[in-house]
Amino acid sequence: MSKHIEVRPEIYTKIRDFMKKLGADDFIKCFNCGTCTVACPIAEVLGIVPFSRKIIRYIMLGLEEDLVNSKEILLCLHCGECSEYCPKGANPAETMHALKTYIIQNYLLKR
Amino acid sequence: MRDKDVRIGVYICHCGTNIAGIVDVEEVARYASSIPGVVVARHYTFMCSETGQNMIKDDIKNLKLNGVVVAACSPALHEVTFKNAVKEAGLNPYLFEMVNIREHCSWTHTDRRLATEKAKDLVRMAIAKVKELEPLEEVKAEVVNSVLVVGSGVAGLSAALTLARAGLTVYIIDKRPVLGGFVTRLVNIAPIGIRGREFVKPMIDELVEMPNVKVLTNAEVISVEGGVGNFKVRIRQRPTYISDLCTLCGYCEKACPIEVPNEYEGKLTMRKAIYLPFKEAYPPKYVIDENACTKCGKCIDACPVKAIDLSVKERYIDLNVGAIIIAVGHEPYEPDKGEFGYGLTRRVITSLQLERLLDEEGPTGGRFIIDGKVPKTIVFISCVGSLIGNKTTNACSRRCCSTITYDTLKILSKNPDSHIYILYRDIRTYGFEEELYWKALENGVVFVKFEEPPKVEVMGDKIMVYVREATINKNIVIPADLVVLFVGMTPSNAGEIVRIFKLSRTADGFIREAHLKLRPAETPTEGIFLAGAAAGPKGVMESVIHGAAAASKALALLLNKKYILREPLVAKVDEELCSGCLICVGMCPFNAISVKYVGERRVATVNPLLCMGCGTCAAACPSGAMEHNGFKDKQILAQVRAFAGVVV
Amino acid sequence: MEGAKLGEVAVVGGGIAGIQAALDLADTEFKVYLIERSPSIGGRMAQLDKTFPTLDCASCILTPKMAEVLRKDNIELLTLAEVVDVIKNGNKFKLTIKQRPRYVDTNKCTGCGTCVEKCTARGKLGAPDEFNEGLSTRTAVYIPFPQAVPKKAVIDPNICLRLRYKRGCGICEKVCPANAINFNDTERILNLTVDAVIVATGYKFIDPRLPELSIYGYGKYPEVYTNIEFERILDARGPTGGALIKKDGSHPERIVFIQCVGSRHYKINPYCSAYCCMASIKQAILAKEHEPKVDVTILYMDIRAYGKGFQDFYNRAENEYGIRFIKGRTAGITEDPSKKKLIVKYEDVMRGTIETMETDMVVLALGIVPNIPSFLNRLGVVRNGRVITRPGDPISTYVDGIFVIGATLNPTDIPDAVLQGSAAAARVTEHVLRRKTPFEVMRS
Amino acid sequence: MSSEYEPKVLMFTCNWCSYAAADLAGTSRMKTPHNIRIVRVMCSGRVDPQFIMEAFAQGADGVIVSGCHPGDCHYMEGNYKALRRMLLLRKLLEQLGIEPERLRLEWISASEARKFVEITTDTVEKLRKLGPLKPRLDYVRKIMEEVVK
Amino acid sequence: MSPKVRVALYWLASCGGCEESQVDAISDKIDIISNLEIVFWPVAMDFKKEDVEKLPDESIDVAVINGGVRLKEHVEMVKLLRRKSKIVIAYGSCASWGGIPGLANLYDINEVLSRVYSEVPTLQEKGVMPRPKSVTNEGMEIELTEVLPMLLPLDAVIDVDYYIPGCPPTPETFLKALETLLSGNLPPRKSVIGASTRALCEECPLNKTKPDKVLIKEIRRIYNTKIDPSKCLLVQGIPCLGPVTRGGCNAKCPRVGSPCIGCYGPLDKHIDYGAKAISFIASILDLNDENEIKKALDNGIPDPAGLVHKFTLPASRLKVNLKRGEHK
Repeated sequence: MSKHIEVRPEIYTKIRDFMKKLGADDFIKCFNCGTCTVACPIAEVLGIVPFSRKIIRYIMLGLEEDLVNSKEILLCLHCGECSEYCPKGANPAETMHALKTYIIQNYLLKR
Repeated sequence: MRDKDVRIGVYICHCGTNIAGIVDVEEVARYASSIPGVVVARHYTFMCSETGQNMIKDDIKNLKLNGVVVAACSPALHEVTFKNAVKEAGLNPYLFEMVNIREHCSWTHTDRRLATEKAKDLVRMAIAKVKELEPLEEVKAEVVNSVLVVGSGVAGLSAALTLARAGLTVYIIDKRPVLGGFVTRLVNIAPIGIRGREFVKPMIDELVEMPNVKVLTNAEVISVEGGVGNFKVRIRQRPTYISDLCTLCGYCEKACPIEVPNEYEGKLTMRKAIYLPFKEAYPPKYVIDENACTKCGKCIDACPVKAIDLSVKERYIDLNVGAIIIAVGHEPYEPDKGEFGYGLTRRVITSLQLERLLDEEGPTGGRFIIDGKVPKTIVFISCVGSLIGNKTTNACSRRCCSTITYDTLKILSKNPDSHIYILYRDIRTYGFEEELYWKALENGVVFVKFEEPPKVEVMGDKIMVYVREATINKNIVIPADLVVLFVGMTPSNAGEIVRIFKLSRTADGFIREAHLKLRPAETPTEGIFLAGAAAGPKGVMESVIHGAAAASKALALLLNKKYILREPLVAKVDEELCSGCLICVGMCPFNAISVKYVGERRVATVNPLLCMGCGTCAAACPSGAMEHNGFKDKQILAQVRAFAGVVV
Repeated sequence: MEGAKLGEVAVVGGGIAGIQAALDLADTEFKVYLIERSPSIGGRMAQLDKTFPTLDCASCILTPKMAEVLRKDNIELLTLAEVVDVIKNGNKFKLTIKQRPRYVDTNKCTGCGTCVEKCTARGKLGAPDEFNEGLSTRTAVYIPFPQAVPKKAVIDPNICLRLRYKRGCGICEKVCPANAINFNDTERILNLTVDAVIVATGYKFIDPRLPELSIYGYGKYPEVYTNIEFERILDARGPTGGALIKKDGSHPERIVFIQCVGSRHYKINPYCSAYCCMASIKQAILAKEHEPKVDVTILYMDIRAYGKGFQDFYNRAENEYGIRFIKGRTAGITEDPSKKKLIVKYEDVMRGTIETMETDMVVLALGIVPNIPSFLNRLGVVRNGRVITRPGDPISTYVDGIFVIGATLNPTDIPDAVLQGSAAAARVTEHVLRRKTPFEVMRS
Repeated sequence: MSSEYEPKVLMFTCNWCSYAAADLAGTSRMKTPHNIRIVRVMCSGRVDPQFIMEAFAQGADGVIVSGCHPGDCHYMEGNYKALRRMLLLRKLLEQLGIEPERLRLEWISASEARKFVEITTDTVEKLRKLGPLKPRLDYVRKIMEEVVK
Repeated sequence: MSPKVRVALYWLASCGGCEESQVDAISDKIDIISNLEIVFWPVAMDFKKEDVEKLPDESIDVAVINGGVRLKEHVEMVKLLRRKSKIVIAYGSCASWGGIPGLANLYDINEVLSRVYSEVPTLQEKGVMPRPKSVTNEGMEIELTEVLPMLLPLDAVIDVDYYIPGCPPTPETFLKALETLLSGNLPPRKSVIGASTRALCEECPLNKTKPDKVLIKEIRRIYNTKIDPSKCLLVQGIPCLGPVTRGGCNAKCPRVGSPCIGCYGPLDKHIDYGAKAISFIASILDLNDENEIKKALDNGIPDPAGLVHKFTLPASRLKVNLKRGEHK
């Protein structure tokens, strides 16, 4: 089982608690339906697909370095289209925004 | 053959486009009208509809028909419908033959010419048979206003309770020592959230107090004879060594030297050979496990009220009932050793064992711990035994998804900071149970869909679960402290039940209903009904409803009824021809044929109430004296000759 | 007590669940009033061509049961009748029923259909045919559908020229061989006293024109259908005579089914409607049978093939009929005016790619919610849009003698509805014979 | 044998198992050969060897008798009796010039639609190779007609 | 007394047994003999074919013909007798259904002839075949009638009025038949006379020794089985055809411990006597495993056709072995 990435649940809890303080922990409701990716105006253009759904999966699975290296967080324009279409009210736009502050605080500033 | 006064009506059904789409129904009707003896041949879009049936009834009255042929779907669907229509028009319903030109013709052929040719042949064969049919009168049979319910799970109890409340005599039996069935091992019954045994307790309490209810535990049916309205059932009751004097003091249990895994607790703990299955079990007495008990007799001495007698033998009970309800439930799938790591470590358990761990009365007293430690990361794998695993029924077990989400909420209420992952094929929380799925999500449960079943590797006290998370194109591994295999439902020794009650099974191995939508609570055998998970995976509440539905069918058959009318398609002896060679007597498994004397001539005679109508004796009868009503030699030979194109 | 009626029961709603309950009650010697709002019993199932998972034709299951309702002399059928109020007194129930005028004498009418042929209010003057979900129009005097029970004509006062202007036309009266037409028929109020009431009023579709659902373009693009409309297209008795054709008559090369439209949505309807995965699979198979070359895709979130024989049906759809199942959801449907095709953009979640599919037809698997009659609210058994029943017995409400079955309770498929029908009959027998509430469980 | 020769096959099915399997093959829309005509009897035990003799004499190219699997018979033992009769009948038929492949006895349970399709298709294939029975029957009839003239 | 009954008797592919039984039956019945006027009886007296041809049509009251139709000459004679007689009776199993000679239909006629004329070990000159025309040493031209490709029962050639079953019919059967014929009210044409309408078991003294379930574990051969003559043979595994054969012989054979071989032939309801016999014998073989059944059948019934069609092959539904003749 060579390239299996280990899932780190504590990362998921850490990020979730952080986002909860920012009032943006709706993303846990996401059941991976993919509407946000299609609703996002820039995902297809930039060819970085799937968009916010992928980030939420990274958080849920606690894949830290994938999160840190993902450029989606920085490219997101926070237009809110994805939250508009999300059938679960998981509010992916808020999540991306809150996640940007989390990444900046915990990783970029430290580097 | 009564050719001169034969007046036959032939009716071809379009069945919308199901038949007319492939078979040229006008051509078949035209051909039928060309056959001598046919006075009218029609075709219509839905013969089974009210208009279609009226067409037949009007023709019978106006054209004085004495024979009807309907070419439509399978007799399994609407033979009864058309027979009733013929009967209502005043014609004997047994002067009717149904031709299957849908399932056996239009649905299975594509070539329009050949399918029409076949339909014409089948219609010709049916017309030839109808010409030889004779009017028959239904057999009036005494009916016994009592019902045997096999299985005392939720479905059995629900059916028994409804029947008993309506005043029928009810015998309810179970192969296990106590009533309640599988559900007694569950800790939370959605949506109420009470224990399984607490759910069935009021049902059992009410049942056992009723004078018209008899309960038999450790009992299995070994043979069934007779037919609807009058079944003779032989039941073997394995010895219950402990009498009703038992006061549940438990001294015997302390004295017993034998320890075996306790399957009620999912084999997580041990129990003695003499034990009490669970709290408030009925009958309220200890039970001896025959396979484990070495008959050392220590318990006899320990028992203060001398309630134990190890010399009790098994006994046989013969019952006479009017109807039988099969509610034998299901068996949870038992994974093999090594299947997803099961049996290799105490950290891989089945959903059954999870139920016991969550039960305050369970082995861990409700604290959700494994080997003394609270499992931090828990991975659920669903569809084990249903869609994935070594042996699968290749059918969804319907309840696992709702139960998984319900159990995660219970775990989180005990250990709020556990991390729970659910690996699933499809989350099938159908209907209002979708809210369970949403609640689980909102409590931080992570759902991962797999296409290839996950792999499980035991590494010390960590269980590594490898799965491909295709939605982000990554292979992930979850280092779990506990893996729970959500096992599906498999048929509970359906093979045995099917053999004894002469039933059959569907592709998934469960017992086959008469028709999934027309008659879902009945089996093809008249008088034998079906309820609960025996027919296929079902939830507790769905079993309650299925039990009540089966009861409703039994009520319709027996409530306030003194006799019922049984199909006259039984064997009959032509005493003028019978030479008394008695070959037929040896043929009948139902002992329906006996000997009688006409003057000093010994002849065979058939008891129409016992005869099940298989016709084996008629085929064996060397002189042709034994005839099978509705399938007489001349009737079948007419079909064979018509098959070869002989228009008669 | 042989033959003596055990009691009288009202079954509200003439769909498959109500019919099964009525039949079982009649078998157990009850006097049954089967009360149906529309001109004929049969409910939604009457509009179906085939049923899953056995692909039996719906009428082959339903019509004989409807015919048997007529045959049972202890079932009295009240059509065009709506239960306005139910009042409990002692262990009986007083029902007030408003029966709309049929304007046709049911004893005389033979259902020959001559009036329908001659009626002037047709086409633009006609009304959308409920049986075909409005895909075709019907005349003012009409017979709901070929296998209707009772197979009698009924006149729609909204578009009948005579009824609207009190004079003129009246052609149907002239041509009717049985002179069954009666223009001065009036609304009647009936009062019934029964021992028990079984409510089986079925479900309502979520309105596909809701603003949140506008992304699917229903109503805007002609080739976007709801699944019941698509079923009508597939049905030989439907507007296209069973031909799988678009509104412009051409044959579709590709069809896309979109699941969970108006279901599992936090704003519109958070619940799953249970029937639509299997209904779409069935319709996909039927489409393939009508046009083997058509390319069919189903966009789903989870395929809920939970019942007996469902998984096998799902496997056969995928492996034998070549229907493509893609886990993914669209954010909206747009039209490519040049090629007159619809564009469905969705993410194929399992491959993580955005796909844009050109399709000829889109079928929306529309969500359903229970259709709860107002009198249940007054009986206090309804809370936020759902009927509350006893925890141990899902079809018995807390009011003894009132039972609720079928989609009125929760989204159910046909086999479960039939079972609940029989179960309700058993509950009524219990209730009447023992006057004891069933399942004294947890009266919390 | 010539390709356009279409064998005629008579099939006796028992009401509980094989007839239901044929139904299931229909509901599952499985394609079966057009040559089969089914006569429904309550049990395979009802099939009298005289029916089969009559079928061959009338020009049937093949006869299939199908019932429930041993042990599953709705009437306990009907299928065992069918087994015994067919085994003895096949020995007699062989002496009368009817190839054993023309008479088949098969166990098909209610859910074995695929087996029903395989057996019927295989039978028709085999009978195509064996060729029609009719010419031999016509030859005998021709002899008898000449004698009577 | 009414004028004498004019009787013609003839024999075809016969063994003479029928004549024996006829003589046994009426030799001491003076009242019957005095009533008969025999106009044609070649086996007993020197009657010639011309004697019959001279007679006016239908002048013979009864023609009693026994034996199966084997030769071309038989065909001519029986057509002639039919023309000349009011009633034609098929006397004995051979005339009624082809009898034992009918078993030749299992083989191609050339195989039969070559077996008879070249393979039989006691032949001096092998291969000398019968020739339709030949000249004797004395130079006299003689003709030999041709052998038919298959043996036929009488009713396949001419219209037969009544059948008297048996090989040979017992004297009692013949007398009972005569009594019926002379009784004035004739039974319906084509019916079997002189015998019972039910199976042999009814008359058989051993029938009452049957247990209530007639089931056997194996089929045994009479020649190597020690049977208890006081008990029903079938129950001891011997394939006795009593249950499927017409009664009337007062169970001559089973009475002496020999199984019925079916010489009184089929009952009215049978359409194929052999298939019906197969059915009942196989049905009572109480074995359920396919191989066990096969073994029991192979040991017990090596030659099914010989057992169940000993007398009835030419009248059975298939009549011949379809694989013989040019049409292999």
